[in-house]
Amino acid sequence: MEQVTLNTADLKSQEYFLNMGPQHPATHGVLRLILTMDGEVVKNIEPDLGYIHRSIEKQCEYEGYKQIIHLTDRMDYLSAHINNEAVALAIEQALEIEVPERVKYIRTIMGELTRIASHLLWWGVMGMDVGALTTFMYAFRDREMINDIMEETCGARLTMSYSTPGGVMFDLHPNFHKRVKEFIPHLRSVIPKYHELLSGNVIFQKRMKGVGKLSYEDAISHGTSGPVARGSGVHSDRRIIQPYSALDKADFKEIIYNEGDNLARYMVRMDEMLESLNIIEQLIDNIPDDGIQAKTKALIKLPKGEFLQRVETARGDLGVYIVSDGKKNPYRVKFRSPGFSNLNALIQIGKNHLIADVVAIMSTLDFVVPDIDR
Amino acid sequence: MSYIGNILGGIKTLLTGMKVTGGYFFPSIIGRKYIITRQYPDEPAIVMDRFKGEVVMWHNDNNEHRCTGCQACEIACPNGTIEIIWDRVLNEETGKKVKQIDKHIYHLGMCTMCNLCIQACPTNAIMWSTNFHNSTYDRSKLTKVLNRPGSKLMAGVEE
Amino acid sequence: MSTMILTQTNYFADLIHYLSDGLGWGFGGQILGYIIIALIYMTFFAVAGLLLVYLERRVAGFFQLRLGPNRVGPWGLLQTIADALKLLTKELTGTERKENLLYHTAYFIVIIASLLALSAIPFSGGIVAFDINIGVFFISAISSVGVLSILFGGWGSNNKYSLLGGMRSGLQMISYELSSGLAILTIILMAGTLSMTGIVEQQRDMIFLLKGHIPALIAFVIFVIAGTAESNRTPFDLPEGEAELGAGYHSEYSGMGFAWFFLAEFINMFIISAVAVTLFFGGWLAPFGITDGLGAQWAWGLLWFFIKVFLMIFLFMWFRWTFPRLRIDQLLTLEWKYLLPIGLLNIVLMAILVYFKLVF
Amino acid sequence: MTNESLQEILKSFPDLQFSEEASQFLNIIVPKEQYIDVLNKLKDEGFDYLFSMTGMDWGNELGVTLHLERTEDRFMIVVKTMLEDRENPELPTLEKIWKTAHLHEREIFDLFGINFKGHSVMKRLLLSEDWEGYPMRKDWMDETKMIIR
Repeated sequence: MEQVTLNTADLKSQEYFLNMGPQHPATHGVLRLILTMDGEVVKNIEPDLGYIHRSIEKQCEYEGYKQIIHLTDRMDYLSAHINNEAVALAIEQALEIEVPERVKYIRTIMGELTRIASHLLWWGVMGMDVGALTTFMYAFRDREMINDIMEETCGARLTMSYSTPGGVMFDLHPNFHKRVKEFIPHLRSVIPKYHELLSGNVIFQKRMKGVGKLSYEDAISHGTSGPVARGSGVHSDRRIIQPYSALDKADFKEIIYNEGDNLARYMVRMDEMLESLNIIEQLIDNIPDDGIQAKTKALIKLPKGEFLQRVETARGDLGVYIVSDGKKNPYRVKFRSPGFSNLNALIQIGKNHLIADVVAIMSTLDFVVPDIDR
Repeated sequence: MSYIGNILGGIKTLLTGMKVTGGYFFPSIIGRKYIITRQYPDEPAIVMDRFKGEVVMWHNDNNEHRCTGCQACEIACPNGTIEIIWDRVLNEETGKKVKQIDKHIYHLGMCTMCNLCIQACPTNAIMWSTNFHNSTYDRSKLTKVLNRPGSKLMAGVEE
Repeated sequence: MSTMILTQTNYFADLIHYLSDGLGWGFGGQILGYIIIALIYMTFFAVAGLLLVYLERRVAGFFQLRLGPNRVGPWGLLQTIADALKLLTKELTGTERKENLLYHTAYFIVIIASLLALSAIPFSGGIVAFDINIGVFFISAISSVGVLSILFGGWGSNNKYSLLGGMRSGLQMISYELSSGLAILTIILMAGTLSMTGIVEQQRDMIFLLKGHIPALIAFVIFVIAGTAESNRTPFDLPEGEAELGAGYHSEYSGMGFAWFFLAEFINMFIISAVAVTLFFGGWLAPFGITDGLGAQWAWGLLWFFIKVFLMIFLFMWFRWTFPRLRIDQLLTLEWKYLLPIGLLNIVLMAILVYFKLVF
Repeated sequence: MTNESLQEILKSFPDLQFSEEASQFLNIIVPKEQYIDVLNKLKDEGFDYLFSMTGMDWGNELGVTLHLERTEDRFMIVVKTMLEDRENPELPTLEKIWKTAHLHEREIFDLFGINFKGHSVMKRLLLSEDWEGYPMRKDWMDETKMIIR
């Protein structure tokens, strides 16, 4: 009888393509990743963008300066207010307007609230991505309080369009102080619970620790910013480097973790929420009362030149780069979005990880797809 | 020993997590303590008074509005949401031809609620309504005419 | 250990006996009896499945600060029936190039496997359709047949996500079947019988969880972990792995095809809980015998059994709505580096205890 | 680092034009032949953070504007390069110098049609493969897709 032997070299294993997205629960929107897979291991990642590309930069070339602001709401919709603020600051910088102190305070407080809301949503979705479904609802409960604050003052929950060149749209609602002061102790009391529920969990720790390492050099080379860069030990907080609005009035520290893995990025965001609360707490009682609008012309024309304003959104370093030729429309507007550069890092750190890890890494990089596509 | 320590430590963290969810579950099921659901059609939705639902034009009891047809809102609008059809009508008292709106058309489907039109309006003719029941089966229903049929400009607004 | 002779009545056997001999319908009566029992079980399958789906959603609601379904019927009880009706009337869609035979047999296998396992579970004294002397062995054997359906579905769908889900499931089943088997064996060592009814009867004075000292406790923990894994629930829901694989092996099923998988998943959870209750908590027996003297023992048995099963199910739900999911390699690490060695050690420990008659 | 010291360092490239007019930062206009050499030199000088890479259409020329930053002291400069050839604009890739250029260059290729030689995946990123034209150019016009008031 013939002896049949199985030679493992004859067994063919084949790499295959896995199309992750545009409709996939883990891509949080319409991001498409073309994964080259070997079994469950991801060998290569190629992002394919543009499913929600609205060409905001091109649209801006046909809009007046005041009208740009409402488009930036729709970029990174989770830090809508900070985006608005960035454009407003860029225009103010170009026009050399000094805005009232009250406006600065309001913008900073609103910006920090937005950051907390964004991080809360991220935390909820982070839990979902690693399979803990309950985190989502807990985070949403707390985020709802911020949304209510926003709705009461700005008239909208998410796309606020609150900042205008030279000021803000409305004055603070009379309930604003009360609600913010209710919110601060509430969040302080629930964040330890969140740590107990998710951060301390042995499964979560094992899923996060040492996964998706981004070294200090790579973090810089990939142009990452925000919590992603700070998780790799890069000092990159624009709020510290170049305080804008009323951030120089508050005393806070930059959250830095040096590990560069998923857990570091996770902890940066968790700690940042508390730090943002600190900022709000310091500013909320000292809001001066000197008007909410600097004098601006009805039709804003920027002087000829180039203006760059960088702010720290919840996702990182947003750069608004306006090239003006002196007309009422900008000649060119570039939004350097943090998500776009952070996505670049995923291409490298996602390689040679299991598909479940890639999902977790994507989650800690915290993508908002409209921010990447613009 | 760290092997057993790992196991026990792990189980402890799992139980801590269960304590948190359980701490929400039992008060919720017994006293509905932490329930955050608002059962919307039964309980009214909380809408803040500044909520930007849709743009409306204010009319008084005599079916008069404050819109002079200056088109400031139309110019201020970033995406062509507002169109004003106007005409010059002879004012019988003064004998001058006066701009008068025929239709103030508002495409709710295109509106991004940016507030620029309301900020631009010199006569406070348009304002926000907090109505949010805007869904329809037909997009054309979202195109609204803001001035009521037969309405006139309120006296004294021109000055 | 003394072997107990089962003198208890079996109501299902009595029914068949009555129909064939009592009424004199002979073989026809026997067949009729079987059909009636089958119908009872299928109704139970559907009702319990729907009820568990409702319960899961409701419990999840309260865990997540929500109310859960509360609109259709009193307290939303009819919600899942409405959902089932919707799924029944839905168009069956699927991939074009599916492996037809495998794709369509998959959900039959899953129902058959669950129904067969259900038949060997004693719900109360004398209420068990298939009371064999190797009941535990039968259930653990049959419930691992269920994995075939997931593999078939995953492969037959011709979808990479389904395939990944199916393969994960195979891996998971094969691994955790060992641990749950070892945990069951530990108890069998104490009971000295493989019969489900026999195991329950052994616990009349004290349930095994308390009777067996530490080894029984460890066996229980292992069984719960392995059971969660076998019923594909969080933290072991890798075959579905919503965030990773979309819906995993049932991505390409729609309408009733999906509904069978979904129901079977909950029935499997019921089976695992029922086995756990039988092995560790004394099955249908009343705790401390508080209802022993009363009449209609079978009804009291049913009540106690379902209360205990519900508590077990609630524990599984609590796990699901608290824990994050494991990664596939961690799943295997947990099994082969932790559960299996501990399980083996545990069974040796139990054998020593039993040999020296240290269990009372 | 200051603008003057940087100009001193870049003495070896005589064709560079420096200007500080109408901008917060030092603008360096680099001829496209020296593009890669100058940027390599800047990277060696500690400009390790490529903040953004902006495609520009100056009417007659296409161009790329780079915002570079030193993480060490947060000193920022702007590097510009112009390409007269609108039909077939080409630049060497910066992928090897700053990894972040990978996606930025793909975006610029997609929207401005500047081809980066040596780039690993020079494909359209945002638009579909069969898209014609480069929509961010000033002369791109599409009657059906653009409504200009």
